[in-house]
Amino acid sequence: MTETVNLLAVFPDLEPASDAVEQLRTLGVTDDHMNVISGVPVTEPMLGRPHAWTNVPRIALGGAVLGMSGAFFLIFIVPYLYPYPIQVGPQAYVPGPPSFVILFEITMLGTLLSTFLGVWLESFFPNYRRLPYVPEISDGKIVVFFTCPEASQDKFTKTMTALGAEKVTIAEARQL
Amino acid sequence: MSKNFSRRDFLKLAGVGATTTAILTGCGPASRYVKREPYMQMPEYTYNGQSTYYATTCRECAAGCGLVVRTMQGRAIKTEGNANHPLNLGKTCARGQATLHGLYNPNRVRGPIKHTRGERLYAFDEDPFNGDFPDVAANLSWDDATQVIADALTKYKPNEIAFLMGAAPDHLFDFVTDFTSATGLNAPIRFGALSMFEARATLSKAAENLFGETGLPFFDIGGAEIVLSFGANFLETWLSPLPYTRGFTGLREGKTKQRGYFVQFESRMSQTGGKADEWIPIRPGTEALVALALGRLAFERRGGALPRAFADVNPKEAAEKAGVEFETLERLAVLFADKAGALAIPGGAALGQSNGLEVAEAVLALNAIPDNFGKRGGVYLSALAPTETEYHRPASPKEMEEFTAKLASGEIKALFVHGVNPLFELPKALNFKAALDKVEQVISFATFPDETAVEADYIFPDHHGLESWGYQRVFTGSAQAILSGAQPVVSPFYDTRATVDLLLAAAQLVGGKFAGAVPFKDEVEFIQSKTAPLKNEANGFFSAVDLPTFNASFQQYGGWWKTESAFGAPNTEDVLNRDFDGAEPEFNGEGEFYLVPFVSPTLAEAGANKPWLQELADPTTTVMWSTWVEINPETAEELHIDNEDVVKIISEFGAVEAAVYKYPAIRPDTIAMPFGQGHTAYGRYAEGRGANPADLFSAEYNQAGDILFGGLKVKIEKTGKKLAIPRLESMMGVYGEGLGEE
Amino acid sequence: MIKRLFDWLKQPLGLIAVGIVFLAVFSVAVYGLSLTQKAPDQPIQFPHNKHVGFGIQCLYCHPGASKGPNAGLPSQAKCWACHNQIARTQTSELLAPLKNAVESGTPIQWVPVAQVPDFVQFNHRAHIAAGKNCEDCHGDMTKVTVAENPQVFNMGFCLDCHVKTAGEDKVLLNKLADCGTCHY
Amino acid sequence: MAEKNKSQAAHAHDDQHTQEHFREKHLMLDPLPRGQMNDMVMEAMTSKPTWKYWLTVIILGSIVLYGLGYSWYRLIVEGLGIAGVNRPSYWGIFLVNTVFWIGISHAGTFISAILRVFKAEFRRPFTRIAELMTTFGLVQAGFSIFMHMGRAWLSYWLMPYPNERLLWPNFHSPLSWDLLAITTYLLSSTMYLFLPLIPDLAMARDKSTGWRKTFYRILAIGFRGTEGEWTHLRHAMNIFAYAIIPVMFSVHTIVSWDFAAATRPGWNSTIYGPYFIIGALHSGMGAAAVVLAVVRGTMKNMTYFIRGEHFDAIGKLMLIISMGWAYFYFNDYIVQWYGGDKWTKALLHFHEAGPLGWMWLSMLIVNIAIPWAVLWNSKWRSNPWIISIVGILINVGMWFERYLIVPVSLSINRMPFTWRLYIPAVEVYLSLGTLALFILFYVIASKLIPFIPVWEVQEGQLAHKLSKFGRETVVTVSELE
Amino acid sequence: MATVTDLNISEVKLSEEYVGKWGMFINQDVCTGCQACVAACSMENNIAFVGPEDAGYGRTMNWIRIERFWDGEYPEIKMTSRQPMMCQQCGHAPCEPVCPAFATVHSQAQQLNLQVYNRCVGTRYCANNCPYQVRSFNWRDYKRPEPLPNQFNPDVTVRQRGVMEKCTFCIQRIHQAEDKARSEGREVADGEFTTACAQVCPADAITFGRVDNPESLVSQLTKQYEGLKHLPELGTLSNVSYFKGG
Repeated sequence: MTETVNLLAVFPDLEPASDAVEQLRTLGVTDDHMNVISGVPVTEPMLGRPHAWTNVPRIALGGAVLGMSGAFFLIFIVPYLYPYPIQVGPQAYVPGPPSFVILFEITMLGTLLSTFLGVWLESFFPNYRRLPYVPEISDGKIVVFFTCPEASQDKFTKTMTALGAEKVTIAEARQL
Repeated sequence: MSKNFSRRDFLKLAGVGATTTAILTGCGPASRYVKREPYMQMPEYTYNGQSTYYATTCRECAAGCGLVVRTMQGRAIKTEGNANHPLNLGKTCARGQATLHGLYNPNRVRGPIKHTRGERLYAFDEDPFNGDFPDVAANLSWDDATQVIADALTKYKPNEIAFLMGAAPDHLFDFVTDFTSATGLNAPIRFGALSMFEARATLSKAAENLFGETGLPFFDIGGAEIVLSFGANFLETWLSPLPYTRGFTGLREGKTKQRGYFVQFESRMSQTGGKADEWIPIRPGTEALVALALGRLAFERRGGALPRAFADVNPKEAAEKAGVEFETLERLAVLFADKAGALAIPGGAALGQSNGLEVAEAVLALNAIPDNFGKRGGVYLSALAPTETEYHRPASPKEMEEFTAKLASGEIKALFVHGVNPLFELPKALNFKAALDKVEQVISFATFPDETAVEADYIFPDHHGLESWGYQRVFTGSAQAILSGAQPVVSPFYDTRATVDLLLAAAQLVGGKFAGAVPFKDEVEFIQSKTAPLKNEANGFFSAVDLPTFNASFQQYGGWWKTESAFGAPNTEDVLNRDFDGAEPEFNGEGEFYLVPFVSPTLAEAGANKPWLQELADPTTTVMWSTWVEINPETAEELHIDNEDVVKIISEFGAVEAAVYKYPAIRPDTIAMPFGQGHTAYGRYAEGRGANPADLFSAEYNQAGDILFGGLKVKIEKTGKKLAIPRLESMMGVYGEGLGEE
Repeated sequence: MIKRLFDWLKQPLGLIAVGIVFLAVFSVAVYGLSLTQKAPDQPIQFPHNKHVGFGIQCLYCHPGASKGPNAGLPSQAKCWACHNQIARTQTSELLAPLKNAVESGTPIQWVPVAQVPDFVQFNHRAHIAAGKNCEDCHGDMTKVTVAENPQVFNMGFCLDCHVKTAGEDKVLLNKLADCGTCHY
Repeated sequence: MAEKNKSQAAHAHDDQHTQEHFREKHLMLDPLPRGQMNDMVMEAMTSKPTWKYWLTVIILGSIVLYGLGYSWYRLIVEGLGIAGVNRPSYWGIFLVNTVFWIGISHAGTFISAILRVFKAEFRRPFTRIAELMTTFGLVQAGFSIFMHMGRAWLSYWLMPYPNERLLWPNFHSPLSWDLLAITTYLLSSTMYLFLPLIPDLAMARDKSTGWRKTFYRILAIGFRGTEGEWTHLRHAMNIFAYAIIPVMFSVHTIVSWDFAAATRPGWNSTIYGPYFIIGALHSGMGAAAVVLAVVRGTMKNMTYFIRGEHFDAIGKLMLIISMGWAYFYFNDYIVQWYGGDKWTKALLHFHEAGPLGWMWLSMLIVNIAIPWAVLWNSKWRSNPWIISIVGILINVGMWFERYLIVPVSLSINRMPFTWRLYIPAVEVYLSLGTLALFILFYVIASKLIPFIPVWEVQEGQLAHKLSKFGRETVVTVSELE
Repeated sequence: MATVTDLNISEVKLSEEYVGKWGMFINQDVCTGCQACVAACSMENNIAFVGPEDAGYGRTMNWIRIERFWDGEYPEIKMTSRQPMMCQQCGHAPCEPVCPAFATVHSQAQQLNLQVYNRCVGTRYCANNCPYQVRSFNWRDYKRPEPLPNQFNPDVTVRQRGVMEKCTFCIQRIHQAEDKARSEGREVADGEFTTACAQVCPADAITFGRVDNPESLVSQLTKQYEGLKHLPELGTLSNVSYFKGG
């Protein structure tokens, strides 16, 4: 095991950043060991990065299923939970059309809630630990964050600067 | 939501900060706990939570209906009709239902009070629905009260003492009659505004003139096939509304196998008129003419010699004068002549005119055409009550005027007032107030702080009707002779005392001839002494082996009555053998409008202090809580008057203000006003509400001594004010008002 | 000024002070709440266990239970009928209120223990007629002195028993579980 | 040659002119460095409040305290008697306000979800402002519902949860659907407001100091902008954008069913669902225009972000929606009228010629005539003053429409004996209270929440380019997602 | 424990099949509009009076009202038959399904339309949806100053502000009669008890009884007079029949 170091290269624009990603890969940094932090959503193809995996849609689907089963509970089970039938007007104990309304609303509630929750789960939010970050990201800079052997830190710094990095520093965990 | 009001009051008191606390405690058990007081000595027939029912008599009006009152743990919960009672057969009217709001009225006289005339008897504010308006507390003991009465009896000469009593022919009246006749005091005088508006004197005088015997006619509507009513408001307050309503049901349900036909002649559609198949708005004052014309036409239809009574009338002219199509009269005459069960009834404002007696006679005479006297569906003489030998009517207004004059002259030094509120019920024109000021000592036995009590020196409150013993003679309405019995259904709520007991105690205190005149231990003994002879009478509703059993049964059944009919058949020989001149009455006043005052069917003369009666919608106008004046919409348009405009109604004798109700079923030359509101005292729900049309009356009388309340012409003046009259009906839905032009 | 106060509050001592104040307010509130949940005291510490122990039937003192909606509290005349003959009544301090009440003719102000909210129309008679025993709802009175309610009389408690009573009888279930059976 | 040069120069000049023109007109073609935009937004948010700001807060706050606080307290303690509701108008302004605020809230979702789905680029700078409208409006709607209840303190009974009473809410009732739908909508619109807000909160965190730093650090929940975070966020926003549209439609449809499912004349109409939705958008777009104009006029640096083109776009939508509303209204009207049921006819007559006929007439004028007369002109459309006046008028008109639907229609029923007018009482204060609270929320939020989604604007600016097709310079947009 | 699974779920009765239990026949031809029923109902059921302002503003609490309209123009004018309106105890009541709290439900045992006061949260949807407009709402805590509360019927809940109420067909009397009959081991006889309004009606315009028993007086009268229901086109299957008369 060689000692590694985390570096941050701050780029002013998208092109140099994508070049840097390219360059890093040739320098032997695998995709697992880099990350791009940006203030606007730059997609993976723009940077030539592999597709990032997200479970948000799956979690949403799960939520939908949960919501739907909750709705089924309210529609089909609850009327039978009464020890006696409560009749209202001419309607059956399990009314048809109103059931669809309940089904829809609670399914949607489940979906949306779980989507939201999915973002939190997937991104480990809320997260108030110290993390490598530079505030310039908010001003539109694109930061390529990568891990390299400690030994070749200088080489990497130079390469990055050559590609247009405004600043290359050791990624310091800091209070956001 | 609770029998106790703690939680609710708590919430009301709570300020912003306290709300949370209140809600929290409101949820907690502590707020639910009320201290429970068990009976100290549980009556053996009662169980907690179980109702006990007592039979008694309704005292809301003088009719004498039997009640069964549901009580629970000493509280009266609900009045129901006494199903055995032949007069009302288990039914009551709205006032009978609301009698509990009298019993538990927030403003009652709570005990014997010595009082300065004119002083308030309870606190009052403009808004009777908020705040607490306590009654004046009792400031005398009953011993003091007895002494006061004893002093009055000894201090004044017998002819200086007078008793003024309510219209009901009850045990108290008997007692006072016995008492006064034995001691030489002035005989008691009975009066009630209802008997004034019924023109009872006129009706009985007419019966006397026609049939040669005194008595109150009874009209068997239920057996008739066609009924012509000349202003008789028999479904409202007239004489005995419950039996007449029952009769009306009989007419409608066709006990004669055919739905009876009902025609009402009156200038303003009353509640009764509203049920008529035909409502004919004749000009006020032409009732006699119309009756005679109908008589002539009907006789002509039947054929035979025209009797003297109908000979002089010209039907065409009569129709024209009355403002009716002649064809209508002809048609009705045919109907009247052809039906076997035809019946004509006089009543209402028609009798309160200067020719009122002739109206009554002419209409009664119409009944000679089908000759229904003493027959089913016809005219009877009312059954006399079991202890009665002769019909004894309440004082007519004329007699009241004489009585007032006696007071005013200072002849009467001590006046005892019970069961009547003359300051409200008598027309202002009689000036009873001024007369009362001349009386040295006025003692009121009022249960409620009414106007007369306010002008009294002493108030020795009698029990409420549901707290007291007694009996009442039923004067009309039933075929059977009835003595309706009353007993307390609850123990007195306040420190009140039965007037009979008080008078007995005073008599004992004075001793001498007074004590000897009424040798009774208490009220109950007096009552039983009066009812005891009935035990031996035949055909009683119940029989008893001994007197205690009889007395118990009397209480249990709510009175005593015979099982067979005691209706009198009038002597009808001379009915048609008389002259009618058919003259029109004279109207008092310069105004352009005839005034039709009528008794509010829901409030009557003494209902105004009962909140639920106030909130009942008037049967014709659906107005609640106020007085209104009815004007034909077209007239109103001509005068540029709209609904809820306050107008001043001016007669030669007074003026009142009331808001306008555009009433589509009234003659354009007539306005109408209900009687029942316009109190200046009488509790928080009555005071300062509406106006009293009796203030407009003139102190003039017809031949029978009834005041000419139907013979007024009045002016109306706009005041420019507006006053909302609460009504149940929708102005939009019923009159299309506010829906935009069609 | 305010800033200094805040600064002081931020240091440990300040935090402790805040904590103490908070705890105090909270416990006062809880105590106040608990007060509202407590029934007032009975005028007489009536020993149900003794009376039942003597073999007195529930219905002797509360006869209304078999007759109508309320079981009722015995009149003091009823108490006195027996106690009059018991010598200790005259001397016992615990029974002084009874003696006073009878002598002065003022009713004893009992505090009802078992009660349902006033929007519930409860009828004892129907329950006795259906074969329920007093202790089914009121607990075993041989074990208590001053009556306590062993149950919270909430809707679940009532309804549970109603449903069990109805069993398989659907007509009866309809009747017993109908809202209008108790609420009107 | 010289001529050619000249023409080229002219051309170049033209080009420059065109570019200038485009820059001036379109925010997307007028890019500024991200940092500068950040600073502009931060300045708008963090600049020291002026006395005018405080005055506004105090005035609004006191209206809220009196209107919502004191009046609501009275309503609860004294009962609904102090309001103007009666028989037969059992529902009054409370329900009018509920429908109105739910309607307002629809514009937010419409702008940020539907326009996002359809990639309408003009939406970018004001999605946030619109979404806030959804959440703030729904809060007022919720308040109005609880005010309206006779025993609001028992409203938790309407939530499905197991309890000792063995009772659940009645799912047959449109009101319980309503409750579910509004809850769903409120939750999801709040989440949908929050998701795109996270990057901006992170920006604010990086740009602020002091208590704000703490505040935004907590709110930004540790967002940095890594590829993963962006991916999750993008996916979630995408799901939301699609899923919230049917939710939004369902909410107002269900609100309309509160009326349409009833047996009352005039209410019992099948068109009510879409008619309510278009009505909601009508008032919502109007309100959005007003809010945009106010934000542009009162906050710093907003003239850069919000331009005539945005008002123009909103104006176009308003015009279309106004036409749609007119179509649906007429559809509802003619079918009711043609049916000829006497009660319905009475109701229509009452609407038109009754005591509130002026309301009906002005509703038609401000909802149809004025938008049609004004909004066809793109110059007028682009003027914030004109469009916000039209927006206010439309909102008044739509409020009238709901007023006609709720208490006025309730005045007429099948029992003419009970017909009665409704005269609002304490509701007026409560309504003003909700309005003031709505504005107050905005006023406070303007100091706490970045109103412009800077990252979205930057994303848009990156995607927009001027391209030449032959001789013409046109705007092209590249799809980044 | 019997659960609803044992019951036939699709037990909703079709309109042709529906037979109520308790019902009324109202003979408008004899109704004189005297308001005795209103007073009796108010006394029996602890109904609050509201005072002139609220009463004039359509907030009266009475469970029964008597409607009258006008027919024609003066002088050919007539009052239409008085029309007592109270809860029609619909078999298929429009008010029931719209309550979100199950505060108004259909009693299976009594075939009545129940209003459960303590469950009511006061949305007033039921009252809107009642085509007969017979529900009244407690707009305030209407005051009944001492000692008027002494008159309260202990068998009927006193309602709080914010609660809907309506005619119950005097369900407390139904329960009392059924309880009594059960204790005597028999069925409730026709005419054994009646509602407060029918009991008091001086004109006998209101008849109450079992409509599912063809022998009962109410069924007989309904048949004899060919009693009609109000707004039958709405399919409410009301249990009150009217005879208008002429």
